[in-house]
Amino acid sequence: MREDDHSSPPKILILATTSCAYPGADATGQAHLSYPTNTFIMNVPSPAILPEQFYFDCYDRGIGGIIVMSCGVECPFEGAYEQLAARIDRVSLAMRERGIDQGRLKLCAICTVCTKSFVKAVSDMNEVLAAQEVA
Amino acid sequence: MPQIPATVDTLIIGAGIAGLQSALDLAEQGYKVAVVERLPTIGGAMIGLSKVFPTLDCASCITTPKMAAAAHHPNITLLTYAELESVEREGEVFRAQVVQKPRFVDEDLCIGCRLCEYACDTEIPDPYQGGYSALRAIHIPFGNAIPQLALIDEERCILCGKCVNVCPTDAIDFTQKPVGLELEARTVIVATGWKLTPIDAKPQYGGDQIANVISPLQMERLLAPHGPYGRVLRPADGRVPDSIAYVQCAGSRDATLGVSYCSRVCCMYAIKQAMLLSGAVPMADITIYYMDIRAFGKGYEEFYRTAEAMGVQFIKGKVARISEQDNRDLTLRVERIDELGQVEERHHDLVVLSLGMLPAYDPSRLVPLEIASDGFVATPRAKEAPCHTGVEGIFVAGTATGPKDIVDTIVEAGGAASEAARYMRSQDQVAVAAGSEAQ
Amino acid sequence: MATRVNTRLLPEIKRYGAFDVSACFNCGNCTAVCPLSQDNDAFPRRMIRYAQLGLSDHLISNKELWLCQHCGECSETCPRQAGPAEFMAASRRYAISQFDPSGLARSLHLSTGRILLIMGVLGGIFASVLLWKSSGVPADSSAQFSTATMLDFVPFHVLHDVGMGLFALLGVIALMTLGNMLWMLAHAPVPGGVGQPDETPRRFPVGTALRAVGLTLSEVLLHRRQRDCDTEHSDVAPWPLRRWFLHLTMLVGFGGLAAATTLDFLFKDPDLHVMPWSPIRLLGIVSGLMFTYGTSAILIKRLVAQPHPDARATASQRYYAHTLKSDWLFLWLLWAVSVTGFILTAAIYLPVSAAWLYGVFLVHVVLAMELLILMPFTKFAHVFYRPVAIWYQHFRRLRQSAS
Amino acid sequence: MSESDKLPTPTPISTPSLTPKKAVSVQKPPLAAAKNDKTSGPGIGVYVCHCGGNIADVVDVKGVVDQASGLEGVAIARENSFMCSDPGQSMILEDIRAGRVDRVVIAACSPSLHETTFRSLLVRADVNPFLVEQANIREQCSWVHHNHEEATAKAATLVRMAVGKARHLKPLSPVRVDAAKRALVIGGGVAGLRAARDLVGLGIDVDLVEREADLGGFVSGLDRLYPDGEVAGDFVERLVSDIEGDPRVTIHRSAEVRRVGGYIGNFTATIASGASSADQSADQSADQSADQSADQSADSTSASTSNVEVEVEAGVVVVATGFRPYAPTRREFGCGRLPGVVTLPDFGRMLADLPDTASSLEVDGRPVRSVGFIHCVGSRQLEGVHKPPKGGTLNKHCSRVCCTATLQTATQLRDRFADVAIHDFYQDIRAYGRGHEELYEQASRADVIFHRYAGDTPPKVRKAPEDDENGLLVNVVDGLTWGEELEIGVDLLVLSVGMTPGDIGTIIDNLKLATSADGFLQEVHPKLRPVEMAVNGVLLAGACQGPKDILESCASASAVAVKAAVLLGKGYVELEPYVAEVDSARCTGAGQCQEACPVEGALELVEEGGGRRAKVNPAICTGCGCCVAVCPSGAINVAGWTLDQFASMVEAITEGEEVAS
Repeated sequence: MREDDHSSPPKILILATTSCAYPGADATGQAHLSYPTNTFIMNVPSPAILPEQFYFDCYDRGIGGIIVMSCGVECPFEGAYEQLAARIDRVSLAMRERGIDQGRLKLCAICTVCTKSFVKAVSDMNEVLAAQEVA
Repeated sequence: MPQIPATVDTLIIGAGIAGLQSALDLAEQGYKVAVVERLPTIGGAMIGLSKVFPTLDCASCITTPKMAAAAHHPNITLLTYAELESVEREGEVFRAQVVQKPRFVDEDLCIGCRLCEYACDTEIPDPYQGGYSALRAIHIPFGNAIPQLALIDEERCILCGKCVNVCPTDAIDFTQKPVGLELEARTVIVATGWKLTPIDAKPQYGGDQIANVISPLQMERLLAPHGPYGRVLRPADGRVPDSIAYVQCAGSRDATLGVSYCSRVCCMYAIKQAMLLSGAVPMADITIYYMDIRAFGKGYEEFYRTAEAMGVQFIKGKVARISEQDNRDLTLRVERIDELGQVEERHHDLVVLSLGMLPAYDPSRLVPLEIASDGFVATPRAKEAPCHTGVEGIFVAGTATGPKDIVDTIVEAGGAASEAARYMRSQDQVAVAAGSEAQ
Repeated sequence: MATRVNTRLLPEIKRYGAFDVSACFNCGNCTAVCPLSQDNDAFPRRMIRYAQLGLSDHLISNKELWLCQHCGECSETCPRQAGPAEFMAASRRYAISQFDPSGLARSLHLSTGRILLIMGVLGGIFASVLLWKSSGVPADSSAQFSTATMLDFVPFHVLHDVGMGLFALLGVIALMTLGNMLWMLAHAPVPGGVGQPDETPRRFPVGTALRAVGLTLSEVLLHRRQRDCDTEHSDVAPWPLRRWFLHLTMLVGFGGLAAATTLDFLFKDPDLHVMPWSPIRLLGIVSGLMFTYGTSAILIKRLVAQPHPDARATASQRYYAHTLKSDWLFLWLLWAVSVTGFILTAAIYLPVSAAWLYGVFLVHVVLAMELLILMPFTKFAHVFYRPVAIWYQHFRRLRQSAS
Repeated sequence: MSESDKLPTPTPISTPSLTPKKAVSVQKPPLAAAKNDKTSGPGIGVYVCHCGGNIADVVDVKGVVDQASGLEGVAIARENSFMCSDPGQSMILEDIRAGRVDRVVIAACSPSLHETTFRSLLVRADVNPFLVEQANIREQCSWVHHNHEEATAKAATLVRMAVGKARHLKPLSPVRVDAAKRALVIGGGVAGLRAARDLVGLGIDVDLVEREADLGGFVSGLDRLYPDGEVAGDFVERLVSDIEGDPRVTIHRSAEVRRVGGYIGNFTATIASGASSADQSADQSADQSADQSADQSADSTSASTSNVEVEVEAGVVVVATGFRPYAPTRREFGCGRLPGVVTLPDFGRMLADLPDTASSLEVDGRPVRSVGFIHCVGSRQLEGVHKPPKGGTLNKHCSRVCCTATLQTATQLRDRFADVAIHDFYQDIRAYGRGHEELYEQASRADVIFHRYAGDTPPKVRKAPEDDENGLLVNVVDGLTWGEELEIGVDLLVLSVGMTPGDIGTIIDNLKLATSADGFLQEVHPKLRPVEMAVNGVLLAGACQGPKDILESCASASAVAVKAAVLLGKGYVELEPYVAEVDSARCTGAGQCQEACPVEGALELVEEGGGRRAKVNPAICTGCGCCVAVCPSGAINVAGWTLDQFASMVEAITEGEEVAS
């Protein structure tokens, strides 16, 4: 771990789609790549299921950052990705209004073999969170 | 004794991954299946592997669910530790004689608690661990064996009776005798599998003479999470190897061994083990001496390239001779075909002979079918019916027809089940037609 | 400049006995298993590759062709059973044919009919010359058979003149073929240029050459390489029957006989009857016995072995399966010369007198002449080529280690 | 229905319905439903797996078990070295049977591996199979983290999340869909033919669709087949005669699948058949040439000649669309630019067309004295050496069949022309199968001369000077000849072209199929489910999955048939129950859900109980949850993925935070 202080780093919630990002995270494990332990992956068939309020609840409860790892345009659920993308945009705008750093929410596409992108998404979010802590 | 039905739809010989897959595919359609396995556990060769190429999934993780599914399927009867004596055709059906070998442990009473094993003082080499560690004379073959029943090694048990004293269910019975069973089946699937080329087949390689020249299955165990040493060490002196060599075609493509065919899996398992080794022993150099790299399956070529990129060294040239030095390192003599064709003596401290696949045994002794000149079951219409033995009602799955990797084995096992089911349906059709005519 | 490939050589080499070499899939086992193949002096695969690609000059110019002692280890372990050892033997026959511009060697190797014809014609000529000059079988058939009576039968000066003539001819032919070989050796291509001697030296390194001669002589006389071969051999016979020992008896015997004959020629009064223990005669007798033993044993080994080309046959079985007629010719000639010589020597010192002994004498002389004159054209030619190749290897290595 | 349905079959078969869309039912949870409906059962059992050392080497399993046993709702927490193994499973089974637990959390590997294992375990225990939740502490914990303490803490949190979710688990029952005992087989090549024959043999009727007028696919254009040298035409004829005239197989020739949709048990496809085979084949070839430049699809409007459209229904779709042989560019070995450079299939046809009496081969009027074969053309391509086609990717894969096919062709050439010089340029000879190595040896013994080139230095080909004895010169840096550059004169150069994915864009798009990195269709798992696609009811036969030879295509086609028989044998199919559910009591009929629903017909507003209420068709609903997110009254949830569950998982993650703050 990079963090050297005794307090644990902010937690990252990863919403990983069942057909792409969750297997992508599995593939990252199978490749025995390494990333920090402050990451909690939640399997979601499609993140389009989660209402806007869900994200705010998460921040309220102390989640540091949320990475929505979807299938992108490869989404097996017809039309769901477009709705998700629109929702994330709205949440992001609302975050600015509420004074929450927009960097704490990230939408990206992770495929079943995107092991490097997975690790990068995690480390990017950690950088955002670390910068915020310092600030 | 489990309840054995006298009549089944299909008798499957061999409970390796092929036999199990065929059994599941038939049982799921409602056919009654009996699987006869000579070893005390199902799972075949695959359960002994560490990880499998090209996905690097753990082999147990793929085998155990199929084993469990077969073991619990209402339409499947498993006869483990049972020797098939003969299969004879009788009109439309086959009659099989099977001998249940004595475990000296009552199968109905044993709960697999292993107390007997802990009490037993007599150690025997563990074949499942490549002979590198020990089992007790009474034991359950290994952790995820199915069924979880203890058995006594008749040869080596000293009859001290300690197990009898600790067994909570009084399951131990030294008086057990072999029991003959008779089974009637409409179809037979031969899934008798393979065995490794004997390690001493080529005297120039010193297999069986030199401790640090090992078989690939021994390496599988060294690499497995539950291996004999828990890590990769040289058997001769327990040193961590710095330089490991794979000698390809050590048991195949060699007329002097009587095996001129390609064993099909050795290139890939060597590459896979090389990859796993570069994780397990990161400082070690790994060299693969090959004639042709046969990475032909889906994703295999890509896997090979990855290994190359990871630093595994590939040297073209058939190793001709291996000799042991005083410090138990090994000298390999090879022509550097990929360089100037010069002769080189190269030093390594552990050598894996990439041995090939031979038929496990000759099933034609028991079952009325043909064996081809390569020793495997003949498939006269191999192109369109690779699972057909040419004998009505007898089908064949997996490596009984020649070397094969797990993917191809599982697909062909489905094919054999398909052939068997189709055959039984057409029999039914004839029977119905005859019935309606009679009316 | 790329090397142009042609595929016509391989069938030609096969005619010289390399029946299975096409099966070679270039795995390199033969080269690596060979106890004599070392570093860049690597064979047989390199030669096989030259043959596959049709590079005749590359093939015959390689000293490695002659470094092989045909122990059979490569053939025994060849995964495709391509017979690399037999290929090497065939290539040596081919090389002998190529070094000989007359075409005689090729005929001898490839055609039984021609062998008989050539033997017959040569034998006829020699016999006619001898008989023409002969004063006939001594009238008194009860006279003790001796050197003197033999030389009455064919006068010494005839033998001397014909012999010297043949030696001169042999010398010319040998120099020519050997010259061919040496020229090719010196220009042999070396894979990747490794170990290639740096440009022709301004001054020939005489010292190095002589040291190489010394090494070669000791090696040849001790049969070191053949003994290396035998230790690897899977069918090991008791030492008096091992291939290297028999070959050594033949070599020493032949050399002794040649020396004794030459010394006789030079220093002995032809009419003088010498006792068996006189030094030169003793040398001759001992050498003759060795030679007879060697040739007979080898011949018998070959005759009793069941030729078998397949895998898991013993090395010698495979070896003998591919013996050509020309090899048999050479062996039988050697044997016949040694046995007739043995009979004649015995007759000189035993109280015998028989007319047929003069016939034996005639046969002996004719066959010996044929053996001599055919030397550069048969397997016998390895007597020059092999030591030259070994010398060249030593010479190169000495120069390399010096530089 | 055909008479086969009257036959005694091993399982009871209900009469298949051909009006599938209405025959959907969601069953009452069949197993232990009453007991598990209430949240206060005996409690949750947590089972933590060592996975040998895979988990236990990094994670303190005992520690995780200890923490788990203190969690709310947890009755028991245990460990085992292999939870998936029989002893592991038996442990869970006993706890359930003894009434100690009624829902289960497994902390082990990824659910992708063993979810089904544990579900069926619950079925054996007479518990609803959906009352299990997995915590992925291997792929997403022990394999990616190395610090023992942190990994253990994370594993404990993952278990806490799973327990949080498990507290809200409800028994679910599969959506049961009546299934048509029919299969749509797309592709009439070897795999399709063989699949059709096996399917009817197992009691499943078949619609077989073939683009060309003749059946047999790629193989029908070949000369002889390895390893036995059988004439390809005879082989294809045998396969065709197996199904031709069989009333249970409807063959659609010169036909294309325009649209295919639906779901397992109830696929529908629109098949367009051409007016006449001659027209159609012209159209086909035009299509094919167009393929190479632009994106094509079978339902392009250009195909106006196809005038007959039929709708068929099928319980499963078997994709047997095969492959497309690699088309070398003009830059590659002078193909199409130099005379005498042909592909292996072309050369096969040349040999097939040659009269038996022909004493020599000729190219452009000159006799062929020397033939070269180059392996791996369009296969095993390397970054930086080969150029991908426009918009395409490199073919990095090995095409598996070309080595043996080349060797077979070379020996056949030798049989017919004893004097032709034959050269073979290869990287690795991959004669892996039964009888293949023998062909390799046969070719060697027939004096085929092999030259080994490295992947990054392929042979170079140029026209020979006029006075040369051969028409073409090949230069190769030969790995068998210590890297020397050799020049080889040939008159005919045969390129052993590889296999590339076929043009099945329509089918991929319609059925939303996954492809692997090599562009071929991707099975669910190469060993666990090798002939199934992730889309339920879509099966894979033959080379559309990746290069395969005839034997392997036939084996996979047979395996497909048996899988179809397993799926459709009962006459109905059970689908995963993850579909939207409406709580009618809370639904206000606001209608946002219908606006959000992306799937036509999956969610409708109906009059019910005096007001508008949302109603879901569970057979069509994909469970995407778009409706859930927009429902103002929280009346819709996707079964098995409820918002409550997500919320309590987040709670579980942040539990420590709250304690800390």
